[in-house]
Amino acid sequence: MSKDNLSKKELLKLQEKMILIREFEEACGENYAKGFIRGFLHLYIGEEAIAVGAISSLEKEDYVVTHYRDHGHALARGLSTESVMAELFGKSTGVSKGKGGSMHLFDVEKNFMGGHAIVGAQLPLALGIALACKYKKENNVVLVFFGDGAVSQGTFHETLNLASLWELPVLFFLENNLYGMGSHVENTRAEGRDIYSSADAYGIQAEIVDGMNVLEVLDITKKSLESIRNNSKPILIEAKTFRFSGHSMADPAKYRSKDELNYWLKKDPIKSFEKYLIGENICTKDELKKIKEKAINEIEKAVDFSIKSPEPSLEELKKDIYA
Amino acid sequence: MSKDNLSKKELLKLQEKMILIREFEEACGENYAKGFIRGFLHLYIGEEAIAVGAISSLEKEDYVVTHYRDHGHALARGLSTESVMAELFGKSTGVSKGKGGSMHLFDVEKNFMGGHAIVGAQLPLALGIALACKYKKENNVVLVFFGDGAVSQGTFHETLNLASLWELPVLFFLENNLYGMGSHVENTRAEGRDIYSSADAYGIQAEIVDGMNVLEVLDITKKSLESIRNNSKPILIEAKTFRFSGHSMADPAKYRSKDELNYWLKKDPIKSFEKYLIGENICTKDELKKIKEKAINEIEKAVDFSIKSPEPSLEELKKDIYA
Amino acid sequence: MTLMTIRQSIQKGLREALQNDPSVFLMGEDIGEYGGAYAITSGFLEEFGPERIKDTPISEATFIGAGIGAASVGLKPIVELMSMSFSLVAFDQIVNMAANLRYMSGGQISVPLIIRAPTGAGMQLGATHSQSFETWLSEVPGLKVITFSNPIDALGLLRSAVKDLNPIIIAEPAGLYGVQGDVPDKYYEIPIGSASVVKEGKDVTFVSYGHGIPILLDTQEELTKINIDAEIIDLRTLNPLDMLTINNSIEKTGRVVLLDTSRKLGGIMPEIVSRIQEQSVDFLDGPIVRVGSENTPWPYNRNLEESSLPNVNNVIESFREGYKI
Amino acid sequence: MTLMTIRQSIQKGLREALQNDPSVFLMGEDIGEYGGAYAITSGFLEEFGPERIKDTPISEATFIGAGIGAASVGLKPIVELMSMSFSLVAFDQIVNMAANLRYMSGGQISVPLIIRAPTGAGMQLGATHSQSFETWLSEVPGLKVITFSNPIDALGLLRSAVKDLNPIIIAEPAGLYGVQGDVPDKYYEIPIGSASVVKEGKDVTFVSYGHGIPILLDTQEELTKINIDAEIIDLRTLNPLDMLTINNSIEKTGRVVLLDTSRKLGGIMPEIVSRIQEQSVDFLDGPIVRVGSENTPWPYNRNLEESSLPNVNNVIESFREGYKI
Ligand SMILES: Cc1ncc(C[n+]2csc(CCOP(=O)(O)OP(=O)(O)O)c2C)c(N)n1
Ligand SMILES: Cc1ncc(C[n+]2csc(CCOP(=O)(O)OP(=O)(O)O)c2C)c(N)n1
Ligand SMILES: [Mg+2]
Ligand SMILES: [Mg+2]
Repeated sequence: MSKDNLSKKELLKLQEKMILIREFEEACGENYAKGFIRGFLHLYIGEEAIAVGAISSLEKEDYVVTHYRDHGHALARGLSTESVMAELFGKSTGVSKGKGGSMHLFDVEKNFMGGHAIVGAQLPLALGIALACKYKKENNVVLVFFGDGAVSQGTFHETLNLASLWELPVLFFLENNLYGMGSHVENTRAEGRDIYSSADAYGIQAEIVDGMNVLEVLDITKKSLESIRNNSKPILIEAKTFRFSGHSMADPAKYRSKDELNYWLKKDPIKSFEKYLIGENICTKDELKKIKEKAINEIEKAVDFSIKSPEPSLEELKKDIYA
Repeated sequence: MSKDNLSKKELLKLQEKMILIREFEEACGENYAKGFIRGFLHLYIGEEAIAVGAISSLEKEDYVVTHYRDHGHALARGLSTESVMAELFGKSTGVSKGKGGSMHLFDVEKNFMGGHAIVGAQLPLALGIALACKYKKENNVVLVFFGDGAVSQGTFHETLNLASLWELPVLFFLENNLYGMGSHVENTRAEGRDIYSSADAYGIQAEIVDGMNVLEVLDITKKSLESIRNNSKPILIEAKTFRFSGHSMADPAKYRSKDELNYWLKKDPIKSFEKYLIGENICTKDELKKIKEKAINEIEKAVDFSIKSPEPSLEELKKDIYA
Repeated sequence: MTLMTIRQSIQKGLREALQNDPSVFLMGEDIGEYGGAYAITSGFLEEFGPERIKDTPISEATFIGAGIGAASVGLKPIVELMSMSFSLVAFDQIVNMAANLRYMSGGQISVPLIIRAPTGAGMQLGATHSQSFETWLSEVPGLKVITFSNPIDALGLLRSAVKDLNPIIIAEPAGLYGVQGDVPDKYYEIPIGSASVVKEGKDVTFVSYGHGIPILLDTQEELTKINIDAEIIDLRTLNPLDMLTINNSIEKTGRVVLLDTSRKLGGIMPEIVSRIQEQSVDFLDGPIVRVGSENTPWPYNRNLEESSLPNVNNVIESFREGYKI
Repeated sequence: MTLMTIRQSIQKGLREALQNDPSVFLMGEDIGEYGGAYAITSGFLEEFGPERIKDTPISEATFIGAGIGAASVGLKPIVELMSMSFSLVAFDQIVNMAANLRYMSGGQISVPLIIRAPTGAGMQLGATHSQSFETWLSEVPGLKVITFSNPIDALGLLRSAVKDLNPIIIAEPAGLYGVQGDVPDKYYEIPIGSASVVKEGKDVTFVSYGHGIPILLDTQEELTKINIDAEIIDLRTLNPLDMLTINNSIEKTGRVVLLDTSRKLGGIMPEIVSRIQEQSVDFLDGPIVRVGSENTPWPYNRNLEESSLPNVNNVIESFREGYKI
């Protein structure tokens, strides 16, 4: 995709979102170290181009479903940094009232249907939402994210089969960051690191994309969404990417070589898009600096908001179990 | 495969086994109607060429694992008609002491490892046995049968991936009889009725074979076993077949047209092999008649044995729970 | 009143739901042309079409998960599991997803999903096919679990389930589909969470559900011969438990026997024992008697299975032994 | 004696098993290079090689099923589940296969499989990651379920499990891996099925397991201040239950409090209530007191989670209320 298709504003918006996510995640790391955020925390640093590129292409009525590494998707979908950060702080102002935590973010108003922490469990859920879209004759698409690790679960197979068999509007978005925890995809998958061709077995069209390039992600997602809306047939996109930090805060990521990390750090989606924006004279360094400052500012406010927000009242423990 | 590879004795043995299974199943149906056999009963009539062709190629040390439609596999593996029939009668002389019933046949001495009634559940078990073979550096193969319906289970996907990833000696034998209960495979599988190409997604070599032709089944199984023994890489064989009766005794099979049934009845594996044997002057009608009589005789004895066998003592209820 | 079987009353309830509410659809293995393994949905495909009577492959985890997803955005899926024994392959979806979504989302999501499944032993199906996992599911906060032993309750509970916004498990006693009863023609509902006094009595409280109720009815009749007047309570809902009805009865009778055909150890009855023990034990003149099937996998053999399943004699003996009568 | 943590004692037991028995191998997600999510198998890959320390993809149903298969032909697989919460995706293999194979085959097959999994709440992991399904598994005939609260028991039970020919679930309290204790250098075993009296006392019997034991130890100390001398029983095995130890203690103390940190309603304690009620209730001077966590999904928020988890005060209050002390 060339910049011609997008206005300067649109292009900068992409960078702005990626930076916002990056800064958000950095702040999460810090606040985890400080003990404000607890439980399991999985950062999205390095993968920002995927959430931003893919989700920016959606309509408001489309649905997003994802796994536990979900902050990036949530922010890209427009959940406020305050409500997400407050959730990680476990505060009553959190998007799930502090009950869900990092792995279980939801915002139904934004059709953001979680944040699911059992590997592969979100796939059937996404299928069912797509089934509902078709049943209700809405022309919405369900965009569901999952990792290379999730491909090992039976639900991957069952869901792809059903999505294809029933011709449901699902966009399967595989974030192949090469590792599921400490396991390299070549040690978990018989056919190695390129996964998209698995979709053949279900008659599902599949694409592969550079997950470090936001414009490419955007482009392929747009095309795929259009196709899905027209034919109501699922599509699978595999994005190659890398998480720059460990699986969770507990993981020093010793199983990866420095060389490998450096190789991917060079592809940093934010830095490379910055290079592109400046190289193509779309904006100045100064403009980008301002974007970053704005992001830092916003995140600071979100952290502040989260610190000041009240804890949920103890009665909340027994609420929200039954409708 | 031509008859040249096999002696007359060997050829007749195949027919003998197929007839034995057929007669056994007919007798099961009768004794179900009489109330001697109860619970769920799934007959193998029409599919005899698969069990006989595939299992005849095994060594004694190889393992067989199968699903609930298991009488054919059990008999082909050499379990006695008496002990299997007695099991269906729930008698103490049954191969599982009357505790397992039709769907749960086991004979550990014959490396016949069940008889599993949860669709797809036998696949991981077979994988584990193969893992043990490799671990112990035995050169044995695990032959596991499953239906087209089982392909819809997540365990199919997980097991094929692991078998290939770990290079385990498994021969996956798919009995594609086109239906899982009343569901045609084209209504359960996105990619339609030819399933074997699914194995591509796992880098598993796959073959397709006419499941109504015992020599072809035998041939492809032999070649596959040889390959697996040499390379310790799994192979998948899909056999096209048809069950001539309903899914279970409760099923009148109204979902199938008469035309479809007739089409397959013409391919009756026993009749067509009979035609072949006589056409090629391998044996006479009379010889075959004797084989059939012998089978009928044996089955009658098995039924008689089962009727006369004692019920398990009531203490058996609480035995065999823990080792 | 119309005389009908439990099977027919379930059919009536499902048909009503499909007719009245376009967001209701049915999904499950062979529920369409085949009409369902227990013929519950026989004829439904012709009547409502394939969009609303949705056949599925043998992918329980995923079609139940899909039911959860569809429910989470406002549909009302009624999913049939061919057997409660097969729920295990979908347990993660039921327990971790259906039950938890509302809580984890801080109340944003409702999952108005119904999962129906035949349950129970007694048909010589062996260890893998005779299990009653509804008692486990009844321990899961976020789920409701209902069951029944007659067509009136079956229809009334199903109607309530269809209106409920929570994930509901309907454990249908497979051996009772043919049980008949007079069902009111006028619309009624049976509220979820209410046990029923199937028969009033003053000497002992019998508590059971599903397959246990016919046994208790026979037991009660037998006991009249020795002038014991038993009260019979059908739980009808396993979660939430209606302890009030049980406690009131115990207060009256001073004796209690709990019968579970699916299990003696574990299951739902120990929880009821515990609550009686906490709430109404002082009214009892003796122990809280449990009667149930043996703690073994289910055998195929008929005699063995029968000897495991509790019967009238077991109930009477345990009662008389417990209360020295 | 050597001072070590529970983590170290499990490592010792696993290492021993691997060294002594070539049929033992370990299998699980990231147990190799990564060393396991809770660092139990750290260094094992280097020591024993990839054949015996087998990393798996995230395919729990299948690698547990593979463990069952390998066990059924004479190997001794020790499978690590990253969390008991993930057991649900493999529940069919554990409950329908591992537990039933022996019975269904008329005793022909043994499944000497061990499944180890960290369990329990208290680490703010939220509803999907804090569950304790070992109590369900403890209801399954054919399975044995063990757990522990100190390194001595952890090692002794693991040794017994390694020798046992049955499928065994080891529920490892995730919050206790760091608990230290002096472990005998001389070889010993702790038999499966035996509870232990962690501390003798004469006034009340406290029963719990896993995460509950440290709470009871603190409670007991606190109670000495009001001259109450509590006896503490650590169940150690959830199936088969050692009722003898519990009954003997009740006979002595006349009072009993059951503590389950994983759940108040349901779980293992109602079964124990029922058996006490059947076996030793006459010795009690008051009710069988249950203390447990609230009947809700597990929340992420720390305060909420803490307010759900039972603590010393809850135990003392419930005890004093129940026994009017
Ligand atoms: C069923 C299940 N098994 C194991 C886990 C533990 N676990 C959480 S994330 C993860 C790795 C997933 O990797 P991948 O799908 O590639 O996503 P990534 O973390 O790389 O984004 C594992 C094993 C889990 N949450 N659920
Ligand atoms: C998990 C599970 N779901 C459903 C069933 C019920 N069931 C038993 S056999 C069967 C059909 C299986 O079809 P297929 O695998 O094609 O084997 P076939 O009967 O044709 O030999 C079904 C749905 C089951 N036993 N297990
Ligand atoms: Mg990954
Ligand atoms: Mg089939």
